[in-house]
Amino acid sequence: MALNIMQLATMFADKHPGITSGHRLCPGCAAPNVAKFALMTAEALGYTPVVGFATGCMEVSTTIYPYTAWNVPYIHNAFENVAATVSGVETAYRALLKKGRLVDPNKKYAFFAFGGDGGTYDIGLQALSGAVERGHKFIYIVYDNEGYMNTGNQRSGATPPGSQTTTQPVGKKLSGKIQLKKNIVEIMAAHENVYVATVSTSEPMDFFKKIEKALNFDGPSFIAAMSPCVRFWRVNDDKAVEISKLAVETGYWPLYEVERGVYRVTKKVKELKPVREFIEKQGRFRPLLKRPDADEIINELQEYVTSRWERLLALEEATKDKPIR
Amino acid sequence: MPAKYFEIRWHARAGQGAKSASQMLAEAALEMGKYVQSFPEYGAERTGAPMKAFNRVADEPILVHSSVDNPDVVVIIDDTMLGQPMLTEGTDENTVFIVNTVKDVEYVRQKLGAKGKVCTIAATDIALEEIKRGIPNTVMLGAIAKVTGIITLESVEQRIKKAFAKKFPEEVVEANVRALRRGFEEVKCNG
Amino acid sequence: MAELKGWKDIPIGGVIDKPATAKEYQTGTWRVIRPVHQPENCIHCMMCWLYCPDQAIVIEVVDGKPKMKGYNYYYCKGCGLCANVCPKTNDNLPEEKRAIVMKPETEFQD
Amino acid sequence: MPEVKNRQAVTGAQAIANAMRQINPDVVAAYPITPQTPVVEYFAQFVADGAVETEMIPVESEHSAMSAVVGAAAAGARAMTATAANGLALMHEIVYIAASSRLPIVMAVANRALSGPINIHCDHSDAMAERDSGWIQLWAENAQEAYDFTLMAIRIAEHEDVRLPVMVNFDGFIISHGVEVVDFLDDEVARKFVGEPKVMYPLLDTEHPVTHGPLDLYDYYFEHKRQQIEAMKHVKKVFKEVAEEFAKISGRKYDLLDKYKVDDAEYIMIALGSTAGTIKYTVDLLREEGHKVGVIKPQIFRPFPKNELQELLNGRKGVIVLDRAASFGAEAPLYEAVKSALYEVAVKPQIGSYVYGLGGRDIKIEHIRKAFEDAFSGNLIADEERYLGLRE
Repeated sequence: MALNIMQLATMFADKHPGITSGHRLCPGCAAPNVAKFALMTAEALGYTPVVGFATGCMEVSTTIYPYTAWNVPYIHNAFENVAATVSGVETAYRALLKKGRLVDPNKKYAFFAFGGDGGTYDIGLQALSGAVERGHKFIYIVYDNEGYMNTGNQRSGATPPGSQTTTQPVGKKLSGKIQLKKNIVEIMAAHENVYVATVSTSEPMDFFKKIEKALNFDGPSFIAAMSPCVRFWRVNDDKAVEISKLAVETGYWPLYEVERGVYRVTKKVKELKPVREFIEKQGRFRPLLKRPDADEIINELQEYVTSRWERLLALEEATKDKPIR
Repeated sequence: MPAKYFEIRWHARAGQGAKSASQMLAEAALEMGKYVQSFPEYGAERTGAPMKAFNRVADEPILVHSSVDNPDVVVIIDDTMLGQPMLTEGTDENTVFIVNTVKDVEYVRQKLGAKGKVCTIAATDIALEEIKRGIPNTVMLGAIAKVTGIITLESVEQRIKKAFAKKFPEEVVEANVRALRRGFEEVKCNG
Repeated sequence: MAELKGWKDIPIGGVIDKPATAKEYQTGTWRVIRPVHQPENCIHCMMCWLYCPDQAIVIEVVDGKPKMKGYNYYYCKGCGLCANVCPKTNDNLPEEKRAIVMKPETEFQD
Repeated sequence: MPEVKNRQAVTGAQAIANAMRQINPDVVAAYPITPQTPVVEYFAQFVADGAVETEMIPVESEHSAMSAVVGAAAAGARAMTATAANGLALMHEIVYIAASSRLPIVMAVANRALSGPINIHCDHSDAMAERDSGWIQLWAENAQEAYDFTLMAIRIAEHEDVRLPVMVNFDGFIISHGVEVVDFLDDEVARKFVGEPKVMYPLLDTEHPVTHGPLDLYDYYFEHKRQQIEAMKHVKKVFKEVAEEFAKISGRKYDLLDKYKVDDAEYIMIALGSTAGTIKYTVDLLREEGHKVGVIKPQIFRPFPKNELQELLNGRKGVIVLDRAASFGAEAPLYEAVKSALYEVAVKPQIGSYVYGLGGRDIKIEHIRKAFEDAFSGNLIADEERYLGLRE
């Protein structure tokens, strides 16, 4: 049964799905919706969520002592270790279940770990890889806003080329970050015994379905969510969904999943819009667009996006019915 | 009165089981109601490198945690090491050497440059005959029991039975006991 | 903000021992533009509800169907995302035809 | 005196693993590092053989080991780990978080020199780097104490007046790999002693959702630190209570300070860990020669037993402090603490600082004797750090 919006609204008309009002994220931030979509799905399907967060925007803005914007169990430990921390929580659950203490054997617990791109692509990658390799039953969700936005827009491994950041700024000589985004999805898919997917809040049904799949998957899951930072992407406060949609339509953020090595493109965009459209909408690329080498950099990105898209389609074809484990 | 500790230094090559032998000696002495220590000296060496292990045995709890400098007994598991100066370090005419070798006592004494008592036992050969594996540990323990009295044949036998009975069939335990006894009986010393 | 407590009167370890205490925190004071619901144009599609990052959309289930009832201005930060995702609101529609209109907060000062 | 039923010759690592087996913790997360590795190996075998019900997490680093036990303990599990040296250093960040989060985790630390250059042998630089992390630090002299303290640590950590993690320090290789005689408690006796885990604010009580690890700014951070300071103040009392109970089941009575021949001693040496034993032996030798000497081994370094030391050291002729760690640009950690304690005593002894045994350098009776002889000849200088067993 796929969840739909009306159903969810009916269910959550008078209650908050994990995250509540009163948090102090920027107006229009996409991140709380990433959490909301995921937790709403879990609760709607009868799961009791337990949530861990890496240090980052969401952690900081939702739990300013003595206020917490969580009505589900929540733990934050440090920046780089949410996967390890939640692996400890999940293991404790199994231990306590066995010993008949504290946990309710009739409940379905869902363990979520959330991290920003900094806590996932970069400093938290080791702990994430370790936890996934060990096969803990948990869902790791990266809300990818393509930089260290919590601390004011520093470069991360998820920052795209040409995007203005404070630690790799576009200057008179240099064109800012020159490297393409690290492909975290493929890194995680390479753990093989894992369900991996990309999501965007602009495609809610696809989002819900993938969370449902992750919940049902008998192992770890990794979900990469496009999560525009309206502040440092330099777009209006009301643009998070619009820009996410464009990311999907241009192929910049292809929606797909990899289940034990089997690829499936879940949103087949008939004709990809040019990546330039995505770039020109955002203030973070403005300094790049003023540079003489702007076209070169955008073309390079376009080539990458196009070839990755084609490759994904080919992988879908090639891996059909061929799970790696 | 400070306690008197009986101190043993083992010389072997890494991988020859001297650490286990020293541990087994400690356990055998424990069987006799004594207090014991057994500890190896660790480096980054791999199989084949010369290594040392130590024992302290006493009638009361052992306090000292430094390494053994003036051993009462030096046990040498591998006679290809004879001639290495570290074998006699900190020894004097009261030190007893027990060497696993087929060579005779006088040869070994000279090669070592030992001042004190030297004993030899063909431990590897005996082990091969009895246990069918060239692990000289139990034979050496038999020899040590005979020469020093710090452990008894019975205590080692007890230990072998306890330690091996769980893991090995009866005949292996018995082969080890035979090897132990032959070590006790066949060790030869000067003086 | 409530009166600050001394060290003997708070749980140890920085634990917040009650859920959802942030609901006491008024984020509505951040708002400079106010979304105003015009129910006559609303089709109750729940897109505003789905996307409101602050869960400031008030809905009610009537005859088993969720209905948009307006805003909880205690929390609404005025980001305008609700208007942006509203199928009955766009720049080409005259204001009176829109389901949601964004108005400067100054218009609501006493 | 309870009867000794189970006396064995084991390594310190085996002794600790066996304590862990008896504790049967809910979760153990650990990463191997010399010389802690055998602790993890022995315990993993217990898990594999079903001797415990513990869920073990073979993590990919010590950082994750500490992170996972923080998660497990917050969840409501009794959680343990073990490490050494660089592993402890890698954990450092989370070591603080564990204490600040008031999670009663117990961790065995096989003390080893902190690189570099890399060295695998014993010194106390690893634990000393964590002395202000908010963990209780117990220091074992031998395998017996390593075993006993591991059991006691659970009770101290989980005590409602404490709720702090405990580090059980035992000298790497010397204790971890050395075989010594250990009297083990019966499993049932040990299990009854540690009891059922006492949990507070468990994350897995989903009926009462709690938030662990919030952002704690200037409004409340200081108050939370004040609570931690207070909790440490309760440790001594709790240690004594737990020790008393432990004595009843084991016949082994521990105090905050292990005192050896101090009653009439004019000169007292102070040291942590296994060296204290070698000092005791030296004290016996020196007493034969007519010297009134004694040794104090703090069983606990955090909280520091300051008052107890003041009482004992007041009016003595000389106090010699041996540190197995240097504090570059300052006085060695144990010395600094003892010297600071002596500021308030009525009749101050002469005092001297001796750093020894870095990177596993052997500490011998003659080194200890040399330091005592300095004291006998009135040659202790409070501002001078001296070195035992170092080539000039």
